[in-house]
Amino acid sequence: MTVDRDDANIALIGREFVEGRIGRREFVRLATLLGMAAPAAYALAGSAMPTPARAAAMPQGGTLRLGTRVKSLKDPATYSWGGYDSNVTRQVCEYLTFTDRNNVTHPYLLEKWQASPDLKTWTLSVRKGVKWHNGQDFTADDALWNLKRLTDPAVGSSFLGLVKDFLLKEVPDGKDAKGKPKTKLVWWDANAIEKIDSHTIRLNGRSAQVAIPEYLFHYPALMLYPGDKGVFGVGAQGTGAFTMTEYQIGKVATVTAVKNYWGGGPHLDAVSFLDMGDNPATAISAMASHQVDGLIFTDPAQYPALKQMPFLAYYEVGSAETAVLRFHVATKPWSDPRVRMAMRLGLDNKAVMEVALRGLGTVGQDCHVAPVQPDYGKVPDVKRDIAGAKKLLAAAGFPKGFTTELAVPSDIAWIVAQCQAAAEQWKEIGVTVKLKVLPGAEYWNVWTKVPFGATIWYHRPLGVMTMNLAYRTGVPWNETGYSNPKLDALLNQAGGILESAKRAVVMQQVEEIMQADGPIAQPLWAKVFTFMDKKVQGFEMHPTNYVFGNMLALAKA
Amino acid sequence: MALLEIEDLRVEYRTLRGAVTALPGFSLTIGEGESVGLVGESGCGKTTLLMAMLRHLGPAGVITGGAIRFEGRDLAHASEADLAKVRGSRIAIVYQEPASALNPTMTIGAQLAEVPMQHQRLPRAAALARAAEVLADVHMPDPRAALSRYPHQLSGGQKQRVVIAMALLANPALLLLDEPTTGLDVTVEAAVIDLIGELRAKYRTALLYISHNLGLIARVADRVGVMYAGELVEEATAVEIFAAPRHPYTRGLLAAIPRPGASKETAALLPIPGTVPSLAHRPPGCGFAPRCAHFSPGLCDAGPVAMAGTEGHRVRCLRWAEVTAAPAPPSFHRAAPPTAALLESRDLCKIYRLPAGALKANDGLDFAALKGEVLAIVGESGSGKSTFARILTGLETATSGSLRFAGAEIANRTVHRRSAGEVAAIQMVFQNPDGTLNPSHAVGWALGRAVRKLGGLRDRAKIAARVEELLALVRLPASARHSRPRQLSGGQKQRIAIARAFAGQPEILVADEPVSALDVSVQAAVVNLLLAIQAERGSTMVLISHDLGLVRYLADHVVVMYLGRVMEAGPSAAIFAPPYHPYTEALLSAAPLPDPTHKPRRIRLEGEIPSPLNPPAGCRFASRCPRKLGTVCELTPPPLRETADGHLIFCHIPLERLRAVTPVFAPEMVEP
Amino acid sequence: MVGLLLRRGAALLLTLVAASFLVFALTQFSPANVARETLGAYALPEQVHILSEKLHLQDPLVVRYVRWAEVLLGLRADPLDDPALGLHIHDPRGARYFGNFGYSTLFHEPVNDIIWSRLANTAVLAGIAFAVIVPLSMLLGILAGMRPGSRLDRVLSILSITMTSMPEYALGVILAAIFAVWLKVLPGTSPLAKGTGWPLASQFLLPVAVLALYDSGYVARMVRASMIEVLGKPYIRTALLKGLPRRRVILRHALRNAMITPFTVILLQINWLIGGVVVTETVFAYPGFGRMLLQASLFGDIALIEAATLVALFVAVVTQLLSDVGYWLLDPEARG
Amino acid sequence: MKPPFPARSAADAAAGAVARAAEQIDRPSPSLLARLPSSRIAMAGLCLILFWVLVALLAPVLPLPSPTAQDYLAMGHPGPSAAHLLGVDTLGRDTLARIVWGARIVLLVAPVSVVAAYAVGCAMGLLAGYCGGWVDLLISRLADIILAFPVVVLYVILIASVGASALNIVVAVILSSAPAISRIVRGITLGIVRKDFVAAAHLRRESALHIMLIEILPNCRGPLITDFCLRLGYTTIMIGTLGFLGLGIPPPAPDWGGMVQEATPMLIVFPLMALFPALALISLVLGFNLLADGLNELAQKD
Repeated sequence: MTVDRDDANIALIGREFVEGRIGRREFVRLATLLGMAAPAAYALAGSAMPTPARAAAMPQGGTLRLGTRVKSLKDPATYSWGGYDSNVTRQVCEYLTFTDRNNVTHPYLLEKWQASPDLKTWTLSVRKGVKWHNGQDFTADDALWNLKRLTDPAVGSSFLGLVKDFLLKEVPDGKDAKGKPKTKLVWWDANAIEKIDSHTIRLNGRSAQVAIPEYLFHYPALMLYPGDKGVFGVGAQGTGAFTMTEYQIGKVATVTAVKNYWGGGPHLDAVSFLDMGDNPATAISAMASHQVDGLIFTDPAQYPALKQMPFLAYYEVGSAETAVLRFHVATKPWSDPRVRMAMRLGLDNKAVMEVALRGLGTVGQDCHVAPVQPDYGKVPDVKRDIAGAKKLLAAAGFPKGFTTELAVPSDIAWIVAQCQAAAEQWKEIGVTVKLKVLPGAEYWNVWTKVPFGATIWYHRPLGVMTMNLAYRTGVPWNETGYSNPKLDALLNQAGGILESAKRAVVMQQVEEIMQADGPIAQPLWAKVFTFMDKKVQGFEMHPTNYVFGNMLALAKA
Repeated sequence: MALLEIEDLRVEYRTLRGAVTALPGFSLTIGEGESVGLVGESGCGKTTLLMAMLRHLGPAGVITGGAIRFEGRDLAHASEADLAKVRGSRIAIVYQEPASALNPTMTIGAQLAEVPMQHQRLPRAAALARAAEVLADVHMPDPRAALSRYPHQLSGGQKQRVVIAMALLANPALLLLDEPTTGLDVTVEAAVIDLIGELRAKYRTALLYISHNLGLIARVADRVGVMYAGELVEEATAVEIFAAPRHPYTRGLLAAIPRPGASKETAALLPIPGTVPSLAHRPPGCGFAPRCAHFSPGLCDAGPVAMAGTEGHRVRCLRWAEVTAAPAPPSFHRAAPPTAALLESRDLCKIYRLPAGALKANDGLDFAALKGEVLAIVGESGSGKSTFARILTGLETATSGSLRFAGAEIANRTVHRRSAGEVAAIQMVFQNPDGTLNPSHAVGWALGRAVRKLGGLRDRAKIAARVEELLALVRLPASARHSRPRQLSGGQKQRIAIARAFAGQPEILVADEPVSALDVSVQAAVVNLLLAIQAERGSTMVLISHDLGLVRYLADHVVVMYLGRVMEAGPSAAIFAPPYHPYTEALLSAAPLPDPTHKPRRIRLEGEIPSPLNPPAGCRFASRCPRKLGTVCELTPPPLRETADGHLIFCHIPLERLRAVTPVFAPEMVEP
Repeated sequence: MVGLLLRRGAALLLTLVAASFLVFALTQFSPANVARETLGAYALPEQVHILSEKLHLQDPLVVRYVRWAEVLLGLRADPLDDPALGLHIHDPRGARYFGNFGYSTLFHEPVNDIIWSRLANTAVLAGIAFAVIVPLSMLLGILAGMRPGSRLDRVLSILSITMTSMPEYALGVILAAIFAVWLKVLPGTSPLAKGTGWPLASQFLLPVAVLALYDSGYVARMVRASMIEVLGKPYIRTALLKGLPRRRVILRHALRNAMITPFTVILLQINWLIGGVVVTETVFAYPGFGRMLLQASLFGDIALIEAATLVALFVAVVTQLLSDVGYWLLDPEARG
Repeated sequence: MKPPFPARSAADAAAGAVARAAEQIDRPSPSLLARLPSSRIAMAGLCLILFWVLVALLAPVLPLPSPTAQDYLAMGHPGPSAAHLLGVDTLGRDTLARIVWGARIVLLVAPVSVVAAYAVGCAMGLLAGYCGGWVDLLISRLADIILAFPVVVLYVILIASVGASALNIVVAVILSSAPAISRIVRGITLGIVRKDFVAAAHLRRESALHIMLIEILPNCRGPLITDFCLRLGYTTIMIGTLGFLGLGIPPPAPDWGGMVQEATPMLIVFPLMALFPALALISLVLGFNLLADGLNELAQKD
């Protein structure tokens, strides 16, 4: 593993670290992000890379049974729920990069990467010596095939949304049946994704992009064997520690260890993923009766029951996972910033968090940048102010408050709870909020359109990533229709700043805009947590619920 | 020697609202081979008595006293095992409704064979053979084949034969017959009665008949008991009781029905006032006291009345010796004066298109009804008389032909296409008193609605006044308008129905079996009422009935129908005297008359009424006619034969030969 | 009999066509969109649009229904099963065959790959439940109905009424709490997977208990009512007054007649069980037809809902047909 | 108007008897409802129902916290306490208050939807039974098709498609129950149409509407009362089931089925949380079923 010490940016960060302006963790994160291999970065920072426990120390063999949902695994490019589907495929196929639980991104199937100083050109070096299960080498061609596929609009991967502005552009595409002009997405340049040699790829972006390594760990960005034509299934090729041997939708998926895995492990013979259904009580029963060894996802409502099972170990990690109560600013009354402010002032964020998460979270600050994210700039909490909220409402023309409807996806219990808690509090400022609970699938059909909705935002390693995805003018996932040139300008500025301390200063202004004018109320940050049987070893809670089977082992009874 | 001795039998029903005495102390003796008839109206405890004799009273019924001595056992106190030995073996029952008395999911053979298998321990094959024998005895056609049939595959008469066969299989000493012919057509009834008589001779079985039908009892019983309110009120030989009744109730019953051959001009019917008391409200003393014309306060209501009278003719009345039969009152009804035809039916046809084929319910009806007269249409079930009533009233339209009312053609117009006047002019009184009034609405509502729609009144006060008038017309108190139909007795309901029909000014009143569902004592009141109103209003009455006695009494003109066709029509007197149509002759012969001395010529029809879907091609009656000439009857429609007095007969037999028969009614009975 | 079967067959066909259209129309109320469902929440509008066009989702309802029906009947190849679309939708049975229910957007699999194993699982569950319900309810019903008003009748009647008053989900959580959590003698879920540490048979106990308890109460009341009605019939009196012992009267005369009505009811329970398994399977995570249907409905997976509905209706109508045939065999009057 | 009978004093020896036995009209036999107290089962059921009706009516005046107010301090120990007699739910809301207010919902939605289903079902049944012919064929076929659906399946498909709300539950109940009611009403109507009082109405030239609504419908009452009670119980179960499947009355409204669902994850730790609403629902359904059974028994004694 080589470290490109000439890289000006890294030198800069290294200096910052030495000068004490950034913390150790931040240094490691940034250095690896910019292409320094993690061990080197840790070495520089004077600490060791968090590696899996030594193989010799881990018990060998056994089948780990995990409770989850077993959904369709057929086309990993179109996976839509990070944990459900990709956790199975992740055991077989791997990513180019890997972001750990401390939000540090490491090379994975890449050996290293290099960004140009303007952050528009990223050179990716594919790790040598990685082989597919059939013995073929994993090469730049394989990675290229996958990246091109992920960015093909016809494939329909959500990866596209992340890199749309970086790699693609919209061009006119005739007119539709109603005579409206249509557009289509194409690569902005024929060489947007370019093969340099057998183990090197270059991404030629049209704009600066700081988070490319993080994006390469986006759950659909699994490296599939081109010969499988994008279809995943039993026996599909991969570079991972396991191969899938059993797969029944809605029931069970099993992966079995392969020999000669290029990385560490695996210690287990197999991992079974058992479908637990929608009812949270089912998973509890399954845990209680030892039908599964652990759960991949847990809801705060399951916590008390699981907590009192003595044979379970609790794992948690702070995260930037949250559910925003977001207002679509193109609709009344949300177009009035005073109303949005009043809604924020109407909430006691701590009380909402306590009710919705049973304390398994931290208080949100209505700005959608989390303290666990390194570019967080400190802002004060938004204190509940009923009188102030009422005054603002009166000024906005609602002296007696108003009645509105909040669209809530039903599939995550704590979000429904959060909305109920918030609605109860809003009563006191005279706003009656009726909940419209929709099945998740239905909610996702309207999530960018409803006037008032509750949307989950999963963990992202950087605050600026979330901001760029959700609040920048005109971006596809801008669900609130929010458009603030000042915010856009600040985000542009932040996107070009590598130093977190400096970026945090800019982000602090972003956060202040969000708190004063923003299109959301965001009362809480969820902790990501779960329970595993105590005999499960090597497990670490990942903020996106990712499970890496090669790190796990089962103690003999 | 007495076969059965019932002594002071007391039966109570224990209900949530207290115990009710059904039989306060019943005594009866039946000798070996004797035929005893018990007469009584509904609610007098006949069925309770039967069931008590076999100790099958249900969970609520209890025998609280007395004894039922039968062949040395007291059945009132016998063990279940002993009872089982008697039931079906020594005492058997023929039930009222054969259709429901047979298990619908078991073959006839299986149900019959059970009896000898149970009581004689015969093996199944032998039991089936025995069943076939008895089926032959009851004249079941093809008894072997009948064994494998299910009940629903048999006709009503055949089912009753099966029930009788089942009762006789074990050769019982006593056969109980509970209204054995109710619901059967007259000709079938006669055949069943004959059969029972025949079998009685063969099996030497004692019979206990129970019926409300005085005529039937008169025909079959040696000795007759009259029941009232759970008690035997009179007991004597049949001849004696019908000739010289002693109890006021018995007299009332006999005075309430038309004497054989009587007509409305010659004799009055006397109703018994009031209704049978309910079990819970038995009067103290004589049960009949509240309705009795000879009631003597302080005597009749003082305490229980014991049986008195003479040996062989006992009567439960304290005043039986003093009270003499009142002379029959003169009739106040008059025959209708001859007038012009109000209703004319010409070749009227009604064909129902059913999946199984075309059903000719009415086939070429030709007759007329004069203004102010009573026209009776007589026939058994399936004759099409009710279909005609439905066409006449406008509930249905005819398929072809003409029906003229006061000159206007109405055959092809339902009520909704008739004028308001025409609708009000033709009204109807229905057969079943329980269905005639809407149970959800009070009497006043029903009458008020009729007054509004038929009488054309709009003003509420006027309607109320008119409703009161109508109630008075049918001799009901004005307070009755608040009553619901379920509070009324059958006779009262029927009177409301009459009042309703007269809410407008009906010119034609269609009365479909208006009294057949009523108790005998109540029938007379309704008949009198109908006649009185009809005569006063000058309305024409179209009477539909199977009861020849009633028809003879009421009708001015009679039409006899069979399978949708007119067989015979003419003035009432002419119909009931020769020349007869062979069908009318059979009907008359079959009709039971309340006179045990009357022994009509026995004319019995073979077989069942053919299916109206597939009637004989020639004369409709050909398949059952006892006087059939030959294939001409089967293939050629009969010619019309007409006498001088307007008597029309459709028959291949020449008029002279039809005339050359003795009257079915003895001449002295025709002329009182 | 043949006529009856023909008539019923025609009615069955009509019912299936009308019901499938009804369901098709109903699912249009849902704002969920097949393309969005296929691609997930974070797909771009452009991507959704491309897929919508490929799937012809803008066509009128009737056109789509007819297309669906044509695919089902094998008159047309499944438009999704076109390699050119790049959807990786491939049905090993071919694109065009009779009984092609299309492609599930929820499971991303051909419906025929999903539905039958689920149906088999549910059939096993319902079959066992049925095998428990019939004798249990008959026993309860006959015992209670033989002597109406007796103490035994009172106790059994109250018991069966109480049983029918307990919804499956309440019963499910209560039984799971008792047997899986407190007593720990039964598994709390029934994923029918091996290697969960619980024998397969034990995984059936709780779901079957829930289905059977609720339903037995209902059927028992039917049997009781029918028994009481039949025992009040005149032909029972006839049989008793023939001198037959009561036991023989009940066995030979009452039972067969008393079974005619409940027979129909019992067979219709199969229809009920299909519905009942939705709740029970959800409670116990049983990988069956009912839970699949619930998931499909919540997701708006039209192809799967349609297939499930058709299968459920087919089972229901065939059951009705069976009950007619049974009635025909039991009741001589129906035979004419 | 002069009496139709001429005075016949000589002939009428029975005059005295007529006077004494003057038209006696029975006192009205007590109606089904009046006889209700004689059935212990029916009374037990009625008491259960009345209890819940009373609870629902008194909900606003009972000294209870708001059913949606959250007491997150109580969430750690959600069992019964002095402050919360039946404990709190997963969001710290008072279980007793939610059960009490939930009674209002279930006792509103269930009867309203059943009554609405009856309105539709009676109309369908009356039309089918009265008109016969192709109207009957059409209605009966339609009913057959809907009745062929397993009920839960129908509910799930419908509610999942149109969304969960009280109104949609009413619609679903109508859709699934009306055909069954229509079948019953049609059967009764077929029997009543042949009755003579309907013929008498025809002979007054009453309109079809009058005959259906005034002559026929009131007479369907008897057999329908039992069905109505059973259907109420069944609909209550159905509403609860929908709540349990997440398709019920939307939160935060206290829906008993939803309460059970929300509490099921806590079953192991705080079983009472699920048990209380489950018992409330069971007791109300039991009330309806007992009443139906008692009524049925009384009706059969007639």
